Amino acid sequence: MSYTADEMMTIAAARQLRNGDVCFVGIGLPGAACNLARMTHAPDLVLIYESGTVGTRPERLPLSIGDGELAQTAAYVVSLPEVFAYYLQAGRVDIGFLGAAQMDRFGNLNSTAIGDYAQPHTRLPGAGGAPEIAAHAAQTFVVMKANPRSMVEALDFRTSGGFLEGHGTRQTQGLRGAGPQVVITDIGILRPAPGSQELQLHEIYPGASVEQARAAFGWPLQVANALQTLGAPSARELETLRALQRRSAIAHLHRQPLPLHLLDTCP
Amino acid sequence: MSYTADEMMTIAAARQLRNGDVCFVGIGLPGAACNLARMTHAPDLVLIYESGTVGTRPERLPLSIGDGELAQTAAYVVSLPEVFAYYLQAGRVDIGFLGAAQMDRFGNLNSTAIGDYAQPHTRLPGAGGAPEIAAHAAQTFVVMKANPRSMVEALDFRTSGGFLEGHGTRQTQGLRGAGPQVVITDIGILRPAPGSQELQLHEIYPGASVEQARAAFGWPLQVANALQTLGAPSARELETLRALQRRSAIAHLHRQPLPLHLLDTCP
Amino acid sequence: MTLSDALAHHVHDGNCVALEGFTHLIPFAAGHELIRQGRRDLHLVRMTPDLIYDQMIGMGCARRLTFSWGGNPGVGSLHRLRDAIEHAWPHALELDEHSHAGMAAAYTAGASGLPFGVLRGYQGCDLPQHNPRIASVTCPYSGERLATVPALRPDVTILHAQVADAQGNVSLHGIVGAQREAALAARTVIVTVEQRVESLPPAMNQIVLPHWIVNAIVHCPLGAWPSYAQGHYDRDNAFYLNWDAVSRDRQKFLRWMQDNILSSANHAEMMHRVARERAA
Amino acid sequence: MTLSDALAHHVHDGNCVALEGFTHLIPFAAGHELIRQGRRDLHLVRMTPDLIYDQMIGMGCARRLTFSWGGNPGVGSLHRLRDAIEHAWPHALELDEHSHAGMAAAYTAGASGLPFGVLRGYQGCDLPQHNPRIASVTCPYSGERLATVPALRPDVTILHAQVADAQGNVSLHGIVGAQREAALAARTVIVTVEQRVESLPPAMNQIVLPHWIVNAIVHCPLGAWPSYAQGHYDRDNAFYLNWDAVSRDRQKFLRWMQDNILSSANHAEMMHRVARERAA
Repeated sequence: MSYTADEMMTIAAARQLRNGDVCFVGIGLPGAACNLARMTHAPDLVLIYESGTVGTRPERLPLSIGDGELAQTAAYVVSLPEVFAYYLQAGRVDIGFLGAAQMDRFGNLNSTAIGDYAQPHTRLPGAGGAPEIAAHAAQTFVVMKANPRSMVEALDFRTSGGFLEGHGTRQTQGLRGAGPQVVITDIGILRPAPGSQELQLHEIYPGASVEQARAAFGWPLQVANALQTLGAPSARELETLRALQRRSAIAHLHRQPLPLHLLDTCP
Repeated sequence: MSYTADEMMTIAAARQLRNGDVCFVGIGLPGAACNLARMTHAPDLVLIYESGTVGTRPERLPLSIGDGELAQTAAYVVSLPEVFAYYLQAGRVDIGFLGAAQMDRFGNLNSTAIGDYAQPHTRLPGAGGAPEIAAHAAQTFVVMKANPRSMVEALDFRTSGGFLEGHGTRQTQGLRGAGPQVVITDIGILRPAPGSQELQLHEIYPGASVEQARAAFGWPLQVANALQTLGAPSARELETLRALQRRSAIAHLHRQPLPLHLLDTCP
Repeated sequence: MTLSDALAHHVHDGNCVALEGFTHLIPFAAGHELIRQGRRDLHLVRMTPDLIYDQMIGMGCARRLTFSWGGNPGVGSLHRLRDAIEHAWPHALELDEHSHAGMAAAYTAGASGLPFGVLRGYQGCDLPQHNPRIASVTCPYSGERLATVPALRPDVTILHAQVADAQGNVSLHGIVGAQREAALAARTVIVTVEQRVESLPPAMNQIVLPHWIVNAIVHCPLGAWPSYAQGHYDRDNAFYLNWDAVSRDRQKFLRWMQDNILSSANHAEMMHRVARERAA
Repeated sequence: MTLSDALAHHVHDGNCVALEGFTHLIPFAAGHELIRQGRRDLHLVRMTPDLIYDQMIGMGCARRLTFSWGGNPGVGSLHRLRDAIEHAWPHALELDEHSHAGMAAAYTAGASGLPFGVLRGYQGCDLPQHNPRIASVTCPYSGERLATVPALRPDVTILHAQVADAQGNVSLHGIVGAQREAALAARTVIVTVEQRVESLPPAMNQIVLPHWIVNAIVHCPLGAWPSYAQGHYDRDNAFYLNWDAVSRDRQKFLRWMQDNILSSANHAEMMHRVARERAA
């Protein structure tokens, strides 16, 4: 079966998750990867959405981080203060899943602004849960497409900390989790090098070349000595992902009739 | 109708409450007074038990602060951290109702120990909610029988603050509520004198004398210039109180059969 | 009491106002009515500004924004928010920017009557360099430094909820964000509800706002649309997707606001107008 | 897993152990089993020691007690606790004494992964003079001084709850005290339950402890008796009233413990023994 680079990226991300992991899920690519994993090899993955739904098992991907289906299919729902204090800050999350607009070689992320903070060229949505997910999850996974505008030599703004300046600086700044242990791009997977903690290309997707990868990064990309090639998506992975995305797209685009009859109850 | 001093005290306490007040209720005499008020002149009194039940409307007095009937008849139930932080500390309680083993002339209370703290002659249960009820309720009401062992010149231990040393010292110590505005005893009612904030006898029960009152206090009791005599209990007050106490005593002494059949579900 | 009367009475120009609701139960009808009433200089507070603040900011209601994530969830940018920050249109907007964990701690502190909240937060993050309100304390036991945020104490918190009873007790369920904390932190609380009933069943451990903290309740069905009310109607995801194109252009945005919000006398009329537009 | 096995495996002499439950859902069966197993030098933590800690202290299990109210609710004293404090019988007991608000803040800090809790507390109260663990911080915004308590992080928290599912998720309702915080603050969580079911219904905003924070679940009907389990059985108030006379005298207490707890192999046997005694 043929497949796109985006599909490979989502499937590669899903494969990083082990059955039983407790994942703190952001919206978009992380959500697709987590639910794909749950629907394939990791049925007992515990998904916590930052909207406070715990043990969520949606049939389709939510458009927002707080769609009703997330509450309906959750084991239970807690408040925002509780999900951040009692679950994330308390160290009860195994994997925090993050995306961003910019990443540097140490896995630090920017989702706040391109250009100057006070006078930004492009204002991005901002931090959300990211700084504390990055700090407290036992490890973080980052999912991002790689191109020289996203994989940059220097961030315009550091929204969440990866390995900071590398070489163990993260541990001295009170970031308790192990940081970005896996970065999944549309070309391959990066992992931190021992010692320096600089991210290096560790696995590459079938058909992609190291030259392609180097061209996609804004810094001189290091490549692991034993670079491996990841297996292509299986038919089951692809079919499950496509069915999930089909169900989701139909639901998102559905122009439901407005329930105007509810207005009639008003005096 | 004839009545006891205890009945007069409970009825006098109930009369201090206004319909709509939000009361933080302790166990024992305060609970009896609050529920009597709710069953007579103040049907919309909001009772919060420190066990976290809010808007509770029990038919009988609970033996403990956390009997099941308090949850069953509550508008809703919150956790202990919430009831203390979101309701009491946040200043959302009008009246905190306290009892104690010892009180001094400024309404400071001891429910911790008689004798030295480290080597007490009599160890009492301790603080419970009292220090923060005394600090945060918009005002506190104290209910205590008066005798020279309970109404003392100097406390063995200060568990909760009243007017501290009087003369406005309370306000400088971060106690935000107005303090013990009413102290209901089995002889009469005390209120703080303007300026000194020393408690003085303000209302006396029918049949009691100022001499009796003075003998019941371990300090030279001040008497208000315009000492008033409180009205005797009405028939409705007495009947409601007695019926409430009868229902409660029956329930407390009832030796229910042990539900041993539940053990059969165990493997 | 009508929504118009309640907001005219309780919300004044210059107030600090929180319309809370994390994706769910967002009080859109109330926000629209504040736009109709031409409120100005508001200090708006919300973890996720969402479309309702995009609209209020674009219509010039806001002077300052306290927030932690300003996007169109699952879609992309809030173009009116971006235009205010990037080009000061329709005028400049002061930012008091946090993380979700920081804002959750700030609401919790407000609800608890504490002057500040403590969190292990903002480590490795540049926000504290740009927001002087993010400070720190030292743990008196371990000597660790922890981040602090000042308590949020809105003048007015506005919520939408599923149901209220005759006495004014409000019940909500589903994703509840920091709504309860935002209400308990506020000086004044206004709630729009889908439904009114004579009395609520005993709620045990479910979420209730008691009548004595709520200042006004307005019966306002569909008051959270295009967000949703669990058990009543779903989120109108198509509206959120479509908002991207509407809001991207200043004139198109102003026309949409004129045609749908300003031209409608109230929320019910607006809903009918949107329905006609959608059918066309 | 039997209660005996779970406690033998997870609770060791010298541990800091919290058996929580505010009047409701007090894990009596677990406490009795710890007495049978002869645990020593425990640092016991509970807001309200209640009869279960009176029994454990009287039987010599405890070295230290963190608590905020040590009475027999509605009845009077805990005579075994008093005897330990007043006469060091059966041996001395270190006290770490707080108010309810202080302990609630300490559990919340523990559950939140913070090293300390902040409260407006202990003003005008002598406890801070006797408990050096009650300290203070200065608000970085207002300059106010606020009280602090060190986070509670029990080695083991033991709870009783109404129901658990096959996966190990635990659901509880009614008066819930600080149980959830005590569980989330602990390194190890053991729960006894009235009932086991295959799966719990979606709980929405109700209280659930997820399977991945619970280390052991034991099916133990009547495990909270003589306290109660809302929806299963009522509090045995007569037992609490009667305990005053039993516990007032050392020999009478020891005989009762021997006849009812120590002579019983397990909780079910004890319940039958109590029933026979009551019928006699």
